[in-house]
Parts: sequence; structure tokens; C-alpha cells
Amino acid sequence: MSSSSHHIIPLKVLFATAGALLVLTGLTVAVAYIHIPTPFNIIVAIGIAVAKAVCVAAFFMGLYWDKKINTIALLLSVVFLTLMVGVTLLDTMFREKPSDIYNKMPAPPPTTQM
Amino acid sequence: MQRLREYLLPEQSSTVASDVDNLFMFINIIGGLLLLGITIALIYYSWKYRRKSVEDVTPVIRHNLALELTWTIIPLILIMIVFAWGFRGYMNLRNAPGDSMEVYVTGLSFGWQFTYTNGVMSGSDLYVPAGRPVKLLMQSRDVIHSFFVPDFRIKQDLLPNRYTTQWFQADKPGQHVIFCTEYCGSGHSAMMGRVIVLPENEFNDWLAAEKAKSEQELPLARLGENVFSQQGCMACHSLDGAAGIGPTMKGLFGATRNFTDGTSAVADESYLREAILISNTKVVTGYPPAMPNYSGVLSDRQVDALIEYIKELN
Amino acid sequence: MSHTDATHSNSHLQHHFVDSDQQFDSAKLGMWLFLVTEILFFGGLFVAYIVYRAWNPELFTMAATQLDTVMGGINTLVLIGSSLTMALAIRAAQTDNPSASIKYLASTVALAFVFMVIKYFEYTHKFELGIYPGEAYSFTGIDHPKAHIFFSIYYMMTGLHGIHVIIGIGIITWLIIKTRNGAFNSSYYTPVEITGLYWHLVDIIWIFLFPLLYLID
Amino acid sequence: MATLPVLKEYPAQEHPETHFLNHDKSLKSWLLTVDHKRIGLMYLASVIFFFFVGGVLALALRLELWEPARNFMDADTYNRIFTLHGAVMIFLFIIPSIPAALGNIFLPVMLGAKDVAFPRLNLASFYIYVGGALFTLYSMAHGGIDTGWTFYTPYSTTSGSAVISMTFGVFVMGFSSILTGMNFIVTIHKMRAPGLVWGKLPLFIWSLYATAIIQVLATPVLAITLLLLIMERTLGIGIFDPALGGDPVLYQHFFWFYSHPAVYIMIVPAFGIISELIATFSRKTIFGYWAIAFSSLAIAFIGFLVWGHHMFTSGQSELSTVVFSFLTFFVGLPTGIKILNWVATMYKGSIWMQSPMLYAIMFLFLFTIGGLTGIMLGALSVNIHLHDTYYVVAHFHYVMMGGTVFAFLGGLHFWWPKFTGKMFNELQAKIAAVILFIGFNMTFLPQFVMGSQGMPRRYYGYIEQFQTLHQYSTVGSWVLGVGFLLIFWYLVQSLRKGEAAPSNPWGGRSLEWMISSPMPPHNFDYIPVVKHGPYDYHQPIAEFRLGIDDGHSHTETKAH
Repeated sequence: MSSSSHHIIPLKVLFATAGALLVLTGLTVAVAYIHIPTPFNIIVAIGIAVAKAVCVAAFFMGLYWDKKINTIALLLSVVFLTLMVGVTLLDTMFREKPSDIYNKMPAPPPTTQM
Repeated sequence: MQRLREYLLPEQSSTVASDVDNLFMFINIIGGLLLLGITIALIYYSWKYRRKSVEDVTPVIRHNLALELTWTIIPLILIMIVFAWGFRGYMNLRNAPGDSMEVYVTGLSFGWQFTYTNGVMSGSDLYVPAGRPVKLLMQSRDVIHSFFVPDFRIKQDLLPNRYTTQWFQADKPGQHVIFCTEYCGSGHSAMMGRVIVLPENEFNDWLAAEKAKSEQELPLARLGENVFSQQGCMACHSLDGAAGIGPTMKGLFGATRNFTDGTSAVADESYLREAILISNTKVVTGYPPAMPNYSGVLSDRQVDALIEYIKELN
Repeated sequence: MSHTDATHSNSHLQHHFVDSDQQFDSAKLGMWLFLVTEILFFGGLFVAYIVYRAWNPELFTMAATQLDTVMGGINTLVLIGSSLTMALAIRAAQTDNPSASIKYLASTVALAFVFMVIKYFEYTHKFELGIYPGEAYSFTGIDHPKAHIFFSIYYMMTGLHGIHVIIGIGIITWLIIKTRNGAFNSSYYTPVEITGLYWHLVDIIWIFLFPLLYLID
Repeated sequence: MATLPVLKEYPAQEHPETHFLNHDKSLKSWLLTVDHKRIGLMYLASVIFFFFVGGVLALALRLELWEPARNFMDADTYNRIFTLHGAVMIFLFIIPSIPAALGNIFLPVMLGAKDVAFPRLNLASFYIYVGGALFTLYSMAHGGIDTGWTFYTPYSTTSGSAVISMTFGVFVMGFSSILTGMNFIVTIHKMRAPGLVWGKLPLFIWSLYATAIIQVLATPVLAITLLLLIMERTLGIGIFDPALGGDPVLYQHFFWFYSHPAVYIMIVPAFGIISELIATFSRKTIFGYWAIAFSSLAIAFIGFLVWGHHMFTSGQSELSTVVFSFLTFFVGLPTGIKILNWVATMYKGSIWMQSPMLYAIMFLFLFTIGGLTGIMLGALSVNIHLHDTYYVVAHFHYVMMGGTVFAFLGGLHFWWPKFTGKMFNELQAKIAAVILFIGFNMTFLPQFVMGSQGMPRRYYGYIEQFQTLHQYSTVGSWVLGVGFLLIFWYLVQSLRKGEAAPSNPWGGRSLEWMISSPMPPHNFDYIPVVKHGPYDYHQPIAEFRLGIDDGHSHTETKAH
């Protein structure tokens, strides 16, 4: 159990990870230039970013060999961040856009005119 | 129970109030019973199982599945009832009937301004007809305020960047207090108003009379009086010499004013104009710099009218 | 479980730990928890970003054209490179090779400087156009009433990230000095390891910032 | 676990000559200490000081409210004082009160560790807290702040008061809270004594664990929120300020994402203390150990999903209002389970009504009221009427003061002999507890009535119909003041000439009672081995006083 936390990451893995990151960076730029329709371009961009982040976390940061509790901590932060985003959007996406509701409603009688 | 409800809650003056009150009393009764049970258990156990000797031995009771399930499931059912009841009431509070009369509400530090669709404006008093749903389209001019009428059980924040709405229907003529319930500064607790419910025909007369009043060319001082009330100035400035958040208007014109920066000036027309439009450049000693800027809010004619009105108060 | 570490050298072992494994594991978990707080700290900005992007998708498409994808892309590569050198520095420390460790740490710092220099050019170029954060924003090239909010978010995100890079430069420089003094070896290299974790997180945050800010189409 | 070799028995030394309080008496040894007990004591002194400050502010507010109009201060002073009362009580007193003060002193001891995992970080956390407190005092001196402790935009971006220094102070204190939380999580994971498996952790530790998770996950969001607010005021970044195109309701989401879970940072440690008190003074195995332990974690988790119930009237979407209301009720469930478990623990116990137990009983009563009125406030249609009225004020005082402060006092009395080595006057303690109970209810029960009658909160003046109730409440606040003065008086007396405390005055079973009072400088001279759970009152007490020789620790290290 102690040997796992002192894992020495093989050189091959380090360089392979760096290589994968370079390829994925190229991919994400390329994808940006081919104009995928809107919801999907964001999904693809985030998907590639997540893949890169997983590479870094698993191999550079050694989570792959490390104690599970550290991975759990990382996942916990992601889960709670997702919750914060999701639940905030429950409000912001389901009220009419501030600017739109402004334009749609009749202007209030101006207060300065007498 | 009836009397307890009447003590705990203000009068029921809107169509939604009784449903809200029933839920309030339902939770009180259920909660009261639970509290009573727990209190009796606490006191009884404390006495019954008091330590009799230092050698007391207690049984090992780690859990009891049936008991634990009971006190999980019964509260679960109760809170779901409360949720559903509250949800229904909330939907009722939110969805204004289609035939509602619309009134625009502006909250400002520290007063209320009501504008009817025919252009009539009223400061601090909201006149409505009895027996007709009224929908408020609300907006704040500065910070967040909240429009609360306890007798109607309604409350909604006013935001500076968009409209919020709420509605009510009062069936009986009468007067009801309006509070601001979102903290907004020095005059927060003075930011009160009234809802005046009139019988339908009296309301129509009032609206017509106000309409006529605003159309004729008023003398400046009378216009000033209207502006003073519509802008909610009296929340801070009294007319009778009493101290408020701001100085009284009585005897102001021509008096010498001392400012916090050590200077002083005579309150003449140009001073008053500056004090209204760019309010906090000079702050009178003894008062907070709480006055909002009215530059861009009031027209020149309205400022002139206010000055005339203040002069008249001497 | 092996206790070779504890017997090998425990001059660094603090009195309240039983052995250096416990100390090492504790330090590492502590660092991960710190990274958790960092993620949520940046997370607030991501929430602001997502909310405003969901409200004004067209603004984000327009405003992103003002960001230099080439510079952002180069910076991405620079940070990935620095992550690699950081990982190699840890490996060198683990394998009792302090001179290699110093070399790799120095490369990491150098790459971090490259990153900051590129950032400097990006910022100054924007300032010349009048793209400032907040009320000082005076750029007229984007026809949108909320254009300044996009750039406020941009400056907050990249600015906070930049501050983290600068802090990283400071810590890694300190590591170089300590390594030169022979503070680390295969049985004790905790500071190198946990600084590495920090540095990789800085990289991960940039991995998300790059597509979210520069690559909007 | 059964095979752990028991080599030698170590009974606690009664009335030791040297202990952590006197082994080094220099000022430097206190100010630069890395000993968790001394840091905890410095925290304790600080939070008590700030509780006093916040309490005096509260008395001033209550006195002003004696009259419907001006009594002795103007509206702006009143607004500054209520803001300060809130900010001081929340950020300077209640958040650090149980975890950073009592938790710091007892968490490592209860785990059988010599210190927390990162002692220097622990000291840093204390000084960061002091630094944040200094910023708060600075903003008091420079005009004060009148925004309310919630700093809502756009009032906080336009108000002329010292918003930046105050929010910066809170920002700084957030880091102190984060460091304490991190330290506790790592300590609980990595520093448990051999045999102390998760199922044998005292419930106070479980509650601190849940609290620490909230601190680590939520506090960074407060930091970024306040940073954005400071940027909004200095640069005008326009994210929250409607005048610049921002959205004030978004600020409220950011703020409550921290500040609602923060409510659980305040109350969950109190649950832990109550579990200890009820079990110890009933001398009985706790009922539903896992239910209590996991309900803390459940509360911590659900607590992150209900922040919007502070915003039912804010203009957030109706969908989110409904979802938040629904989720809010699910916090009530684990909380109710806890209360019933405690009551069930007392059943067939051997109840010794000493002052800590008295506080626990009072806690159960007051907190039940606080919890049930929380259900009331969760009900949507009723909430609309009660939102931002005195009903809410009364509700959170029943939870925070009737709950956390009473539990804090219970814990303080419970552990007082352990960390001071002195007993206090039990009769006076009971009298003070009763005075507090009466004063508390007198202060806050009328506020429920006022609130449901429609009295809004944060009001400097009020309409005359509420005057009688306000005056009851003010008189109650004086009774509370007297109660606290009495406690202060007899605790000082106890320090000066209290009877020397035995190592285990209440007959507790967890590790802190197995060492001498006051504790030895490094807690344990040996590595303790834990055989029974902390609530195994059916086992002979001799079997709890066990240890193995320090020299053998490496053959039997952690059992996790």
C-alpha cells in the first residue's frame, strides 16, 4: 500500500501522455475551424478538454497509481461544480432573458413627463 | 384555533390568504404535536431514567429497524404533503388571472410609485378596485426592494434590470400597509405605503379625477406637491419640521445650511436645484449622505415645481 | 507494508507522524484537498462564464474573434511542455538524480516565463485597442451592449490563472534552491511531488480556458 | 482487531505536574505554538471575545427597538450595527466556534494522534483568522458597513460604506476556514490510532468530518464571490451590477452557494457535541450510530442543493423556486432522524443531569423548534408571506443560537475540566443554563409572532402595533445578557480557584478521557490502541485504558 503512493512513473508513459496532449490540442483547434453546429461544437470542445484533463490527472499527477481517496477528492470537486452550474442554470435559463423581457413589455409611462 | 390564527396572522384581505393561512396552521399543529411529543419524552426520560447509583448498568440498544423506518417514512409523507400544498398555493400566487388590471410599480429609495395604464401616477398609495384581480409589473429604480403586503400574503422583490410581477385580489374595501422587505438603506423601514381598496365605482371616479388633474396645467407649486408625493420624498423629508432621515422641508428656503465639509450656504434656488439633482456633493451636517441623485429622473419643470413648493412651505 | 523509508532517513519526519509513509500520504491528500478548493474557486468564474454564454451566445462568438488563437494555442503547448518537465523533475528526484531534477525544474520555470511573456503581449495588445476590464472598457469593435462583460470574465479567468502561474514560478524556484542544497532524495521528495500536483492543476485549468475563450465559433 | 497485543496498561495520571498549559510558559511558546491544543485555546479566547462583541451589538439593537421610532441611535448607525452583529457573529464567532476552537483541541486527542496532520498550517489558519478579524475591525473604524452581512448587489456596489475592507476581511477569513477543514479531513483519514476504524469514531469526529467537507467545497466559492464583488466595486466588471449590464440575482446564487452550506458548517458540529453529551450522560450506547454518522454526511450533501430557498421572492425562475423548495424538505429528514435517535438514546439510560446534559436537553427542545419552523419556511406559499420577516430572524436564531450556541456551551462545560484541569461550580452552571433558556425564549418567541404578523426584518423603525412584542424581546435580551455574564463569572472563578479536575469526571469512554487533565503536552506518551467503540458503555472501563509501548508502534501501525 505504501509502494503505490511512491510510484515512479515510467518515462514512456510520461512522453506518451505529453504526445497525446499535443495531438488533442491540435484536434481541438482543428475542430474549431470546421464549424460544427452550435450545441455540438461546445460538447466536442469540452469533451476534448476533459480527455486532456483526464490524461494529466491520471498520468502526470499519478492518480492512476495513487490511493483512491485522492481520486475521490478530485471527483467530488467536479461533482459539486457540476451541481452548482446545473442548479444555477435552473434559474437563469428558465426566466426570460433579462434583456428580452425588457423589450417585450410595453415601456412604462415615462416618469419625467408631466 | 381560530383565535390563535387571528392572533398570529394579519387579517385575511386577499383571495389567496385563507389557503396560505390554512397551511400555516396545519404545519403549526403537526409541528406542535411533534414538539410536544419530544418534550414529553425528554422530560419523562430525564426523570424516569435518572441516575440512581454510580453502578447503573444500561442495556445495549443499537438500533431498531421498525422504529427507524417509522420515523423516516411518516415525516417523509408529512413533508411531501406540505410541499404539495405549498406548491399549489405558490402556483396560485404566481399565476395572475388573465383579466387582471395592470399597474406599474416603481420602487425607489425610499418610496413607491404607481403608474396606471392611462398615465395616472400615484405616490406611496396604491388605489385598487375591490373584487378585481390586480397584476403589479414591478421594477426598481436603484437597488433591490421588495413589495410586501402582509394582509394579502404577497411579496416579491423589485429588480433594477427587469420586471418582476405579482398579483392579488382584494374583495373588501379597506386600507392595507405596504412594507419594503429587501434591505435598501437608511430609509428602508420608512419605505412604507398603503394599498387603498375602493369599491369599483369609487375607484373609477378616483382614476378619472386623477386623470383630469394631471392633464390640466397645474400651477408650479401644486405640481411640486404632486412630484414630492409621487417621488416618495416624504419618506425622508417631513413637511412639519420633524427630523427624518433627511432635513425637513419646512422653513428650509432661505435658511443657512452647514455642510459636513465645513462649508455653508444659504438655501436659495440654485442650492436647492443642486441638492436635488446632484444630491450628495454637499451633505448637511447631522444627516447621512442617503439622498439619491435625481439628475435625469426629474424634468426641469419638475425641479422648478419642487423649488416653488418648498418655497411655499415657509 | 514496508518500512524501509522510515528507517532510511527520517530527519524530515515530524514528531506527530508514526512514519514517513503516513507523513507523505497526509501531505498528498492535503494537497489534493487544496486542489479541490482551487477547482471550486475557479469554478465560480466558470459558472459566471456559462451563465453569460447561455444568455448571450452571439456575444461570445463575436468577442472571441478578438482573442489571438495562435498565441493561445502556443501557450497551451508551452504549458503542456512545462507539465512534462515538471513530471520529469519529480521522476528525477525520485531516482536520486538532483542535477537532472534541477535541469527539469529550470525548464519548467523557463516555460512558465514564456507563457507569461506571451500573456503580456496579448494583454498589451488588447489594452491598445481599449479592451480593458470593467468600466474602463472603451473598445468599439464589438457591437454588443454586454461586450465588456465578456472581457471582464476573460480578464478575471486568465488573470487569476496568470497569478497562479507566477506563484508556481516562485515555488519551483524555491524547489531548485532546495534541490541544489540536497534537500530531496528518493526517500523524501514530498515538496517536489506536491508542487507538481499544483503545477499540473494550473495546466488543467488552462486546458479548459483555451477552448472556452479562444476557440468559440 | 481482536488480535491487537495489549502490552501494558496506562491509567491516566491524576493531577499531573506538567501539562500542555504549563510545560513552557513564555509568551512566544503560545504565539508561535504548533500544538493543536494551544491553537485551539487561542481560537477559543478569540471566539469568546467576538461573541461578546457581537452580543453587545445585539443588546444595542434590541435597546434601540424599544421605541418604534428613534430611541438613541439614528438609522444609519442601526444599519451598521445590525450588519456588524451579523458579520461578527457569523464569520468571527459561530463558524470557527466549534470546529476551530473545540474541534482543534479535541479532534487529534479523540483520534489518538499527537497533533493534527499539518500543525504549522493550523497556526497559519489562526493568524489568517486574526488578519481577517483585523480587517473587520478596520472597516468598523472607517465608516462601518451598512449592507447587511449578505452584501447584496447593487446596494453593496453603490453604498458609500467600507464594503471593500469588510469583504476582504471575510475573504481572508475564508482561507482560515478552508485550512482548518483540510487539516481535519487529512487528520481523520491518516492519523487514527490503531484499532480506531471508521465505525469506532466518536460522532463528534464524524460531524467535524462532514463539516470539513463543506468547508473545503463551499468556502472557495465565497472567496471568488467576494473577489468578484471587490472587482465590481473597484473596476466595475459588470457581472453583478445591473447598472453595468450585470445580474444581481446571479450574485445571490453565488453568495448562497456558500452561505447556505455555511449554515451546516455552523450546526453540524453542534450535532456532534450533542451526540457525545447524550451518550455520556445517559451512560448508554448511542442509538443508531450509523444513522447519526451518515445523516451528518447527508445533510452536508443535500445542504449544497437548497441554497435557493433564500431566494424564493428574489425573482429567480419559478422552476428553480419549486425545485429548491422540494429539495429543502429533504434536509429536514436526516435532521429529524438525528433528534429522534438522541431521544431514543436516553430511553432506559442512566441519566445524570449535569450542566452539559442540561444544555443538551435544552438544545433538543430549541433546535426542534428551529427545525420545525424551517419546515414552515420551506413551504412555498407560506414562505412568500414569511420571507424576510422577523419569523426568519427568530427561526435562524433558534437554529444558530438555540442550536449551535447551546451545544457550544454544552461542549464547553463538558470539556472544560479536560483542557483547564479545573472544575466549575455546578450549581451556578445550572442556574445560568436556566436563565439562558428563559432569556432565549423570551427574546425570540415574540419574534415568531411579530414575523407572522408581518413585521419585516432589518427595520430601524416599526409601526406601533409591534411595540409590545418588541419590548418583550428586548427584556429577554437583558436576561440573556445576565445569563452570559454569570457563565463568564463562574468560569473565571473556576480558572482562579476551581477544584482540580479528575481525568474522567463524567465517565466518558472516548480517548480524551483516558489521558490526564489538563492533557499532556503531546497528548499520548504511547500509541493508544482502541479496542471498543466510544459508546460501548457495557464494556468495563478498564478495557478502554489501554496502550502499547511506543517502541512497538512500528510493528502495529495504523489499522486502516
